[in-house]
Amino acid sequence: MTKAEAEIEKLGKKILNEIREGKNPSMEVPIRSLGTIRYDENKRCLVLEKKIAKRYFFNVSHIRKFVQTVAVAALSKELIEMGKTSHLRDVYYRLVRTIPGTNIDLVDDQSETDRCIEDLELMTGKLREELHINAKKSGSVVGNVVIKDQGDVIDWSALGSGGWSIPSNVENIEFKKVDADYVIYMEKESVWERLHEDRVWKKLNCIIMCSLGQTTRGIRRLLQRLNKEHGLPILVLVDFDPWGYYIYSVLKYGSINLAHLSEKLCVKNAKFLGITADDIERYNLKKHFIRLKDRDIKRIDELLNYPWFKGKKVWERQLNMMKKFKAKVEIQSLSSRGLTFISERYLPEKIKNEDWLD
Amino acid sequence: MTKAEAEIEKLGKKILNEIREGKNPSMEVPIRSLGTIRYDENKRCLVLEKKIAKRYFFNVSHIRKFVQTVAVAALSKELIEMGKTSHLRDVYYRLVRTIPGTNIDLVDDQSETDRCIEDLELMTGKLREELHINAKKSGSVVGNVVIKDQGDVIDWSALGSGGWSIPSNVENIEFKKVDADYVIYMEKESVWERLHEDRVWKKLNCIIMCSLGQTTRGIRRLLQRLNKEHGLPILVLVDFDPWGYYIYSVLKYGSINLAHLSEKLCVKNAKFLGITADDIERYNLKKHFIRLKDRDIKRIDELLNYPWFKGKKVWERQLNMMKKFKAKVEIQSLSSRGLTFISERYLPEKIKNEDWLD
Amino acid sequence: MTRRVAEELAKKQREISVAEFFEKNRHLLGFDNPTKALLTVVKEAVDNSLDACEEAGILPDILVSIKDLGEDRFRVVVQDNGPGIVKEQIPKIFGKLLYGSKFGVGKQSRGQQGIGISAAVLYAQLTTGKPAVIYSRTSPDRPVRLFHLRIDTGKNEPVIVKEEETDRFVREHGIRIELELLGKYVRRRQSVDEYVKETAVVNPHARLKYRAPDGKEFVFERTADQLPVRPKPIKPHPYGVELGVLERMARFTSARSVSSFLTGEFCRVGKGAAEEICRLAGIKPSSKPQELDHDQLTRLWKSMQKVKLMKPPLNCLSPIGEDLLIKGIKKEFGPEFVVAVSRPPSVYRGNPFQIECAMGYGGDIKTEEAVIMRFANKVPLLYQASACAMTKAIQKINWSSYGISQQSGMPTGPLVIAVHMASVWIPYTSESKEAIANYPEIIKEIKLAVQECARKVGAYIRGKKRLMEKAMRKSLFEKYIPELAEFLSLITGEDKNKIKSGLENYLRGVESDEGGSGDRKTGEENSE
Amino acid sequence: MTRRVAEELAKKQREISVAEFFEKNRHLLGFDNPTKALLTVVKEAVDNSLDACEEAGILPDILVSIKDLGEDRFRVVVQDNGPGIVKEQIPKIFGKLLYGSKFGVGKQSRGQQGIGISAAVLYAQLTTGKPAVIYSRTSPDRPVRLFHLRIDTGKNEPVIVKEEETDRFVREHGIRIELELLGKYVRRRQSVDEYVKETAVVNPHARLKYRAPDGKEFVFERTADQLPVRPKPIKPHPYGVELGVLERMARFTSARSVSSFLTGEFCRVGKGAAEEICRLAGIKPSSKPQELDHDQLTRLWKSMQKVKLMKPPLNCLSPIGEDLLIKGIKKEFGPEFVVAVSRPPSVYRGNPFQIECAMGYGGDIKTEEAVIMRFANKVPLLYQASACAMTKAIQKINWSSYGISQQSGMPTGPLVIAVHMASVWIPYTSESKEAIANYPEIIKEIKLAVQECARKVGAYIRGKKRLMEKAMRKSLFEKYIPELAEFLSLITGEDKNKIKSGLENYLRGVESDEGGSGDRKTGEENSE
Repeated sequence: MTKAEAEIEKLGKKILNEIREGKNPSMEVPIRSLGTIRYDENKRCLVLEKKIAKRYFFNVSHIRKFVQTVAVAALSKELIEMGKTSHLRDVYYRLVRTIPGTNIDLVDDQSETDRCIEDLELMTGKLREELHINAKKSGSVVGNVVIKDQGDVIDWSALGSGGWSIPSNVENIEFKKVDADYVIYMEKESVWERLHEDRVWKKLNCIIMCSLGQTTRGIRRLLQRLNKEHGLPILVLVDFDPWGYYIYSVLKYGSINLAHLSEKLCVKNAKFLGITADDIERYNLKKHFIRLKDRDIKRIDELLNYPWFKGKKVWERQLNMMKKFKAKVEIQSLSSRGLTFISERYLPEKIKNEDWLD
Repeated sequence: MTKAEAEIEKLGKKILNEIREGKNPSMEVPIRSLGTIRYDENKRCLVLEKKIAKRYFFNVSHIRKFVQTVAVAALSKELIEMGKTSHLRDVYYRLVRTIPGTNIDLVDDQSETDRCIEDLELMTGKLREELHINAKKSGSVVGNVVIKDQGDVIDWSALGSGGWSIPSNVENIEFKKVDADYVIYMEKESVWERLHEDRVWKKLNCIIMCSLGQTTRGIRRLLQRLNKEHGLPILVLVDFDPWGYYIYSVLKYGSINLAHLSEKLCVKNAKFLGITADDIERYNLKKHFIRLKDRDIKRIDELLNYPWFKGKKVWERQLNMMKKFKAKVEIQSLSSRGLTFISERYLPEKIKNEDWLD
Repeated sequence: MTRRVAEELAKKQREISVAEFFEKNRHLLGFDNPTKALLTVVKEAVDNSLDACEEAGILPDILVSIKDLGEDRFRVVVQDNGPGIVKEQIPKIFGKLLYGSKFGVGKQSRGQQGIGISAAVLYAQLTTGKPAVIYSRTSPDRPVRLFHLRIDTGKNEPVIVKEEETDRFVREHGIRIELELLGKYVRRRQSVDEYVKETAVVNPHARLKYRAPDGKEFVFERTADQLPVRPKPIKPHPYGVELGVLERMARFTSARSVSSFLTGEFCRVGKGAAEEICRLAGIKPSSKPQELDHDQLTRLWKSMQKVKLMKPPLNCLSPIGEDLLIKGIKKEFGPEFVVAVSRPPSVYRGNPFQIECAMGYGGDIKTEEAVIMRFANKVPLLYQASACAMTKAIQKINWSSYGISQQSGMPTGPLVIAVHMASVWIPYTSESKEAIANYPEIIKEIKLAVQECARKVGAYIRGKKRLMEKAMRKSLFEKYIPELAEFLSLITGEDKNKIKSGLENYLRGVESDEGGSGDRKTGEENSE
Repeated sequence: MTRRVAEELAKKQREISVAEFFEKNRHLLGFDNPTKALLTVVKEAVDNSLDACEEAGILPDILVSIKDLGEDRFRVVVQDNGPGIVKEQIPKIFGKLLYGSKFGVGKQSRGQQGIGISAAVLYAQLTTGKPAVIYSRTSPDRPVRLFHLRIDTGKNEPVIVKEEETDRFVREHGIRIELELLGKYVRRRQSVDEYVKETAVVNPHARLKYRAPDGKEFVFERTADQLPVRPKPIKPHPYGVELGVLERMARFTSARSVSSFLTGEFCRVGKGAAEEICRLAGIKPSSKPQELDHDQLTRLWKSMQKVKLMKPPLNCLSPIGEDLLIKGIKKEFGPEFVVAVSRPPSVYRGNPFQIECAMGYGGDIKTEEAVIMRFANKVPLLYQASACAMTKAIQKINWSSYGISQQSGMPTGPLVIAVHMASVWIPYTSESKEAIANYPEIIKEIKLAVQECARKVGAYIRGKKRLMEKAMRKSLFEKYIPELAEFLSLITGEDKNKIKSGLENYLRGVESDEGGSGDRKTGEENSE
């Protein structure tokens, strides 16, 4: 029996005992909220303070979550026993159904099961991956790297125009050869195809990796492993807008939802490569301003309050410029200077000059 | 000069001549609407009838689209000259900006440039790929296949848990070895990971391919090539809901937007593998019903009116059952019969019995 | 030149009879259109009958019959068991406008100014040319007097077309009036049907029999066997009198001194108060009131407003009473919950008045919007709801605080609201007596009465909601129990049914012990 | 027992004077509250003055002065240059309700029933006890008569407190009335200020001088030097007469035959028509009208409704006229566009009436909601807008079809709408003359008048909008030209600036030649 399985059984037996004793069945769930999450200056990432909320079965406003959590625990136990993994979405679908004889759906929305899985991670002290539950699969990678995965040896430099498709779980990958100076990680697959078409990874001896939008857990773990195990700096290439800066922020310092896993997911020496306000000045990108919406402006103010940005001149400058411009600039705007400008001028220059933010 | 480039220049010169002659500059755009698109019983796919609308520059309701179309043409010409490709999204970003000295944004939404690119395809008679514009990259594939792409030889059966990441443009892939009996194409990457974890492609000697939701153009072309060039049947595995059936419908018969490209994109002998109403009965999936929303029901009625479904008993039965159930069933619901039920029972049984819809 | 014009104009000047005036201005009296005219005629006759019966201490038994004669003509018959009218008075009461017994006598009654029934006669005559037919009998041992009456509108005087004794009228005493008029019969709200029904609600001591033009017959039996307390007439209260009225009273009084004038012709003025008023006004109490000049009267009037006096006596009012209101609502609407409030009497411009409210909720009431019934001195008000102080007061209330939602100001839901104003003098917005004028004192009292009822209905609704919630909670737990049992069994291997019965036991325990923790929010989990 | 009750009740019966009635029911005459009372007093006096001047063929020159005496007392003075009133008539005209020259004479005038000014006197007396002061001079060579008048409300008769000759009243002829009353002065809408201003708008032939209580003085000079056409009195039209009225007329006529009765006492009935009516009714034209029985009269009345007759003559109406309406709106509001429509006269219930509408748009008008001014026989109506046929008609119109948006039924934007109804008999909803009753015929005519104006205003707004759109279109083209030039240059290699100037040339050509194709939708591209 794995440790995770044992933890789940412990949880189940505690509840069972309460029922036998005629008590209202309960579970203790660590609270994740702005109040219990703080930035740890030493660790340089978000951490979760232990604070417990009791969740009861016989309580109208708890019952739904209570049953959902037990359901997720049962599912996880099954997965572990079978030696299989499953997806967040699978878990949702496994639980999505109408309780027989009622018009109550056990789960309405994936966000509910996602939340229960996080609760279970916290209650059992085990990683989601140890509970055999994976998140989304997304993203591609190329570079002078050879890995071994499930018995296959895969050369990331010989995968044609497509690259290696990053799985949702990268815990079991073995790096055979890592011949690269750093990783450029970007939020857009179209930029990745641009760089790949231009053979940037070859010219600059680096790895290029992309996701679709937000960074998946698999990618975060892959980046962290490349960084921790092979000392590769991670350079982040996103839009000059609050959402791009937020991607960088989560990658480096963690997020509220996963604050309890910061240590395992954060890439503590990720660098922000671009787009910066200075890029906009230097490369004359102002004509490609796209006006920000009110909610974007609000988002900037939230970022300005993040403890790792607050009081840091270099970041406040970026974000305040964004507010001043009231506009965003997308990575692709560099294409207006020429289609391969990003590959041939922008990246080489910036990297050579170590012109990034930290 | 490529043919596509010449076509674009021809378009530009026509407009230029009209300006020189003091005429209102115009272009002739084939109309794509329900009125001009019809199902061709012989070709077994949607085709576009030629009907022209004139688009004028000096016309308040045309001017915006007129300029956008010329802008897209200019960009395409640049790409062709440089020998580079670009993405739909890149094109959008290249054009997104505020006209200097005004508060008019040349483009507000990617749908505008996407539409202009289609217009340009129609006016020049050239494929988008020939205009050097690619769509989204998405999807993964594994199987007993070896390809050559950009000089790399890639073995789809030796790519670990990730698989090959499918690029947006697959025109230049060369198939070296195709040792598979058919392709199972699915809409969900989590199902793909399930099948891959269970080594289904090996056991059933097939290719498994997935996208994220709607099928990209790259995937459609890849499926068509595997089908046409190597005679592989394409088996489609989607949810029992109108959206899943729509994915199959587009793959096989084309869509309104791309009706002019049906010949190049449609997989004419794709089969519908599941989920079917009969699966639901047979595998007792009713308890996993998720109620349909009103817009889903409306969508079913639209599907029932598609000429290739209308009057076809086998399809009407499926869709009417869906209406009767007022519920959908997701592929993942099979997991409730056991995590590997899909790999070990469902797929082998169905394929052995050739239990699919056509 | 102008002189000649002035003389010519002078020749044209003439006195206008009040009958002539109202003939031209019939809408002022509620004869705006045929539908309303039919209702008004019935209403004036029934109001008079109820007043007369109560005045005579007789439990009213009234027949209303409307016959459709075709071509928009109707014959309206109203017959009561009242004291009847002596033959000398019949022509003037029915054939002269502004002739009556109730004007300014300081007593609550349905009719007020001696216009209503003669206006009905005038309208009938105007539209069909037919005279009014009146039967009257004052005692079983007296003959029945029959009159055919017309009104000479130029003079505002009755014309007796026919007068005779008859035996056709069979009741022991009472009045029967027959009028033929142009009208229109409808069944919806603001109809005669509605008027009769609402009248029955607030006059549970009356028996009403109603034959509608379509032949249907409705009988509203008595639910109360006692007559309402007879209202007493009162003298004017000094706070409500106006300077002009005071001057007139002083000029025509028979009192010899200001002091006796004040104590004799006003209520709530004792000797002490009278002297206090005189002192404040700098007038000798012994001066003759008839000789006071304008300045002295002005001072006297101001002092009258300043002196502290008791409120006017309130036995001039005859409210319906909470019990009878509840009975009335119950009988006609069958609600599941009903409540009524009689406010203590209050005063506006020296006129005592009293507000009552009854509210019925749920049961047979199935409306989506609340039904509002307005009554003034036990008479239903069917028109001009939006102009009425009662509607205004209801709209000003924040109904959501009673758990009742509001749409364009009006409360919604299965709700019947009856508001009654009893007063010596109802301040209608027009002589057609359709809406009560918006005096702040009146609106305030209405609000208080309605709010008190609403509070109780609200409490009832909340209680009902609580019960429903409790039941729902239990059923919710029951629905989730098999689920939890199944999942927990998967984790622990324990038998599913054992877990189930353990949970069911707990639920039963909680149910019988409401103090248990299970039924409430026990934890402090953050809600997202 | 009942007999005794009946006798007791009989003793209490009495006649009520109309003055007493209105004293209690003052709200019926527009004295609901102090603010409205002040306005009503001014209005009644000014209306009478205007009527008298026009009757005498004099261009009115009227002074209105209101002095604040403190403690809510006001002295109102209204002085005119009319023909004056002969001394014998003064007491009755000002001291008796329902006494006047205009009642039922079939002629358009502001006053109608001889109630207004005596009600004002009654109200003043009631609230301050002060008598009315009247000066009258009928000619420069006659002395000025001064009266101090009270009303004996119990009898509805004037009481002369003082009567003398004086020289204090300086004008050559006219009336001056002074009343002291409790009131309240406000500056907002529904104020005396507003009344005087609106009166000036529809009486451009009158000069009005107004001294407000705060000391400000406004003079509204004449913009027209001609008196409106004098309305002629008319006899009743057969279509408008009611059966009851016909019966009375037949009984009291001096005509010897039905035929001469019909031709002599009705308008638009010639000999032929009279005989046709008799034939239809089966009555000999030579029968004596006084001897017709009820059935015959009913037949006669029905026949009168059936025979085809000309509409009543319309010279009984005195509309303001489109020109003067336009002048009035221009002068008081300074709009950029103004239009007026006088509808042809129409008839409701046999009464001729005529609707006029004027509409001003933009310019100095800066309102967000349209300002609606309502007039009846040239008198502004300031209260009860929502009950009025004019408001109802305006709300029924679909304003969006004229390019004007609507909020809760009312048109919005910088708009002034004046609606005037001229009629021999204005059907007010109440005697306080605040709103016009909702007769379908009247609403229809109002709608037609307002719609005709709205159409023109709409056309103006559209024209203006078209100009703006044209300018916007041009500017739009100009903004896109450099863009197209740049992209086209990229494709073709042609010089950017050459393309630009080519496009600019085209735009200039289109501009000077509106017939060109560039400015319109030229293609048939599907809009998505």
